[in-house]
Amino acid sequence: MKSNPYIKKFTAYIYDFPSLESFAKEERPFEKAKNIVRYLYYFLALKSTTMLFAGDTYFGTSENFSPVWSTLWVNLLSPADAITIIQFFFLASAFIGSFFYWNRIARIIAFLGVFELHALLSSFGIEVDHAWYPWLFVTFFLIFLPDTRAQTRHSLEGRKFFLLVFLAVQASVFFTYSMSGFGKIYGAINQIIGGGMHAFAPEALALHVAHWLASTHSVSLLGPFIIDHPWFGWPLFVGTIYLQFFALWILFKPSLHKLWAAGLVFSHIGIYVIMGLTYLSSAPLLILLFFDSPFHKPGTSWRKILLDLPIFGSLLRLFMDFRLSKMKK
Amino acid sequence: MPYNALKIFLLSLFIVYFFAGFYVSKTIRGEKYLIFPAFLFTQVPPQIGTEYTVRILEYGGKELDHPILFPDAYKLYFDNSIALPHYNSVIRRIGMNIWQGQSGEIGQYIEALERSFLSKPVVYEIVRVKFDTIEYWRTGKTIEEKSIATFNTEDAGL
Amino acid sequence: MIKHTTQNQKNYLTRFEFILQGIARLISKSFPFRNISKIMRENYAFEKARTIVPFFYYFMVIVALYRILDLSNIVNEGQRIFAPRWPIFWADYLHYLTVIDIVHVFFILATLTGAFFYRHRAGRFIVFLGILEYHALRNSFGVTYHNWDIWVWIALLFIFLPDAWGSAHKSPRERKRFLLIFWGAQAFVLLMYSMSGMWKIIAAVGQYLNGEASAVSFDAFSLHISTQLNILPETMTSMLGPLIINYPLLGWLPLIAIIYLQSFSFFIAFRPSLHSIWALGLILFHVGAYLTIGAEFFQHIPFLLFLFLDSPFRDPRASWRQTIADLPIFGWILGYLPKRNITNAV
Amino acid sequence: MSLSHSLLEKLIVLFLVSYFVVGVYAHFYIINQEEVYLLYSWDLYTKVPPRIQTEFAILIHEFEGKRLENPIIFERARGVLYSSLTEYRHATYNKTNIQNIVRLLAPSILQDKTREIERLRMELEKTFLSHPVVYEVVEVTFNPIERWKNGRFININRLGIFTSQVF
Repeated sequence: MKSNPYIKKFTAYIYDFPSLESFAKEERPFEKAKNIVRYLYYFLALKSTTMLFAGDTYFGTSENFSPVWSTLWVNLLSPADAITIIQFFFLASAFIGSFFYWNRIARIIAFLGVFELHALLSSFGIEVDHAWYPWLFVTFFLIFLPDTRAQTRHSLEGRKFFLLVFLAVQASVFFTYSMSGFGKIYGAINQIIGGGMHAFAPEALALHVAHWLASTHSVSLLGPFIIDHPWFGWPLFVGTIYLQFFALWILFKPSLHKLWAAGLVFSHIGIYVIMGLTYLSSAPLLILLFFDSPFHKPGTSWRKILLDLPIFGSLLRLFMDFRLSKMKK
Repeated sequence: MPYNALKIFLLSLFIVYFFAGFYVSKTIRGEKYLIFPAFLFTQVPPQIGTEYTVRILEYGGKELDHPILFPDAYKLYFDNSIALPHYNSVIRRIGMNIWQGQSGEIGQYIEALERSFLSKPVVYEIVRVKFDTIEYWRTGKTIEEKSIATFNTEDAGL
Repeated sequence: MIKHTTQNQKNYLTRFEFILQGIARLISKSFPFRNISKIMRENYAFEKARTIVPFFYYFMVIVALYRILDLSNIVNEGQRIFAPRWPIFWADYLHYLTVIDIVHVFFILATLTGAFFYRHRAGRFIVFLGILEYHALRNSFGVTYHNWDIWVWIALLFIFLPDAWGSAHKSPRERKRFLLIFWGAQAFVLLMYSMSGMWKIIAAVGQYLNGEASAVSFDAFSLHISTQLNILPETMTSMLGPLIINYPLLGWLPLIAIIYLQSFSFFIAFRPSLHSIWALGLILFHVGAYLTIGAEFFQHIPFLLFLFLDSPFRDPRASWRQTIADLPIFGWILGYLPKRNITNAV
Repeated sequence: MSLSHSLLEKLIVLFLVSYFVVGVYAHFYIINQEEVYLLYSWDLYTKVPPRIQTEFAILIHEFEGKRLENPIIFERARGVLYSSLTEYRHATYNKTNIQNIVRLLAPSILQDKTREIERLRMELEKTFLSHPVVYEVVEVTFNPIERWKNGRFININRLGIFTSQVF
């Protein structure tokens, strides 16, 4: 089936991500990726120590302890023993991951550490723990990294594998944001069809804040300000949806990796300041994985960055093509 | 594992997870263990909203002088096994079914709600509340409150 | 790939080497001192150090973000006493709650600028201001809180890093200054541990001489733990504390190992082959200190992880025999064993 | 302002040495007054606590009308002096904590300075959650390990019994 030129042009435009082959040829992307993988495990090791210090502030009361299927073995012991065992297993697995990150078995152990910890945190009450999901996906995808002995020089093939899995790890973080953005847009379309208030209306954020603060009896720093000045909240809410929905798009636009990650970190700060929700657990992943992304070519011009912006980039491109064609005439 | 096979495998993981998440987001709780669609704040609350809430008339056998609505009663009479947002969705589910006349299917939600009372017996009403979202946050006043059902934990033989 | 050191670098090295050996001789006469130039193999070390430092600034952003979770504690502490330190001199004119908000927001914004502009000295200076303000706030509630000291000093030290990231093949002088500052940061971290170890040795000698229970006596660790746990209510205890109190002998060797680990830390700055093992040892010390006397001291662990676990000065080809030979005291003792098996390994 | 190479080198060595020297100074000469901000000697847990320790303490004999047959010591007296653990943590970790009050109250009882006793008693009883509380200021000598294991003291020197007034 001869591929239709328009489809080719469109996919080329979206997926104009140079093939991993070209990245694998150079030395720097692979070294950078390897570095970041190492720092991910170092951060995991640090989290495992601070989790220990925080002690039982993370674990609910043991009365409503209903283990999920992955911690069923816990029924043989009391919840208190389970907490201690899993905390120490998580600590040991994180340090094994930090020291032997180039070995797949160590990475599997590190994943199991996070998996059991998340399972334990989800075993109190019927609440599933959200904080450790990002790390669960990241450590899962890290398992697929090829075994890279630290000192050996790797074949082109080995580097390609490494960068592909690294891209998947980055994708797992942006995937959750794109899902969240998609959910808001999908909800907005339903509400527009159904008539009445929807996510793109100016008062949307003010209504969300008022409803959330009232129903959860909580307060926030800028919540009242947003409710009193709904227009101020309009660009913030639409901007957050834009940032979240196009996250996966930006995965294939490395020039925007750092700015987009910083934008998402700001959105977390905004959510805390406006809604009073402290959801920071994916911020370290955004920072470690995207602030020094291996696929980012140093010295990309501002023009390239603007052209890569979703929607605005293509509008700018159309405008420039239009101006070009007018000048030619 | 050849390169392209790994590529397709990883891509398919994301696609499968997307559809699983999308499907799970339709359930009441909106998520399942290990499947988390991250659909948060997808429905913008309307200007004039109707909500369902619980009003406690009698608690631990004692008649309350002035009945307490759920948001205030949450801290006093409920153990925190269920987080606050999920109480709202459980109570909304009860209220909607009663309002639409299918009070048959609410058994499991009533049971979940009554299991979390700190002590029994409890007599409570399901109340349909109409309010202006912003006004309710500012002053707590509602436009109209209508009780649509009354329950006593003793009747259900719990 | 390791470039041989040219003539002009040779005399630079001997001068620097001379100063450092002077200090080492000052601190301890008897200790055989290693040759410094080995640790300064620029190319390989520079490439590595160049990738570690940016992550120090990325990590600062994470630290700044997580300070939001600690806000409620700081607000409570502020109600009782609020005596602002000199870095937040401007706090006298404002209510302490606004001061807390300003310091936290400024800290986050400062570290975010640092994450984007760490290549420029101005960016690094702003990060230093951010952490200094937060550190001052954290110390403005009567009791001094030294856990964040290390972040302030290292941020200050990194201001003097040359802006060497631009092109890869910077002049050897630039690269050496970069490595010098990086090594300074490592040495500073280890110096803090050595000071702590030194006081323990001095106190141990003093107590031993006048017959009291000292660090070398069998029940020393359980005395530490029981004194600490006695002033806490019965529900607040530690995981391993009761075990060591009931069986004091279990705590004997660990306490001596901790003192050894701490006091020789500074010498490890001159033995890059030991960096990762020593860092692991110090991290285990922090975890052990929490599990026994409940000391919550995690602010140093990021430095042990980032600066030492994969130290740029570690020679990747170093054999483990040579690493053991570097061990303070043990390596020294092994030195007197029949020379044959050690020399052929190096 | 790019520092010349050798100057930078000396600065680092100077920085390390001066931090060490000031640390030693901080240990010896600033032990009693306020610790110096940003400079520290890192002298944590240096001295091993002695096997025999003496301390001033409070024994609670009676509170909320209930008479206790074996009086409880201040650290274990939750429900009398503090209600929650966090409140306890704050009470003991800053200047106005109860152990400091007791350390001043006991000697003033020995030297019989009535005005000083009144002031300190008022400050102490302010922290009681309920009144009246019958408490006794004592000087206890104990082995920390034994005390932790079974709460026994080697000897209790009784300084005075007081009943808290409601202010």
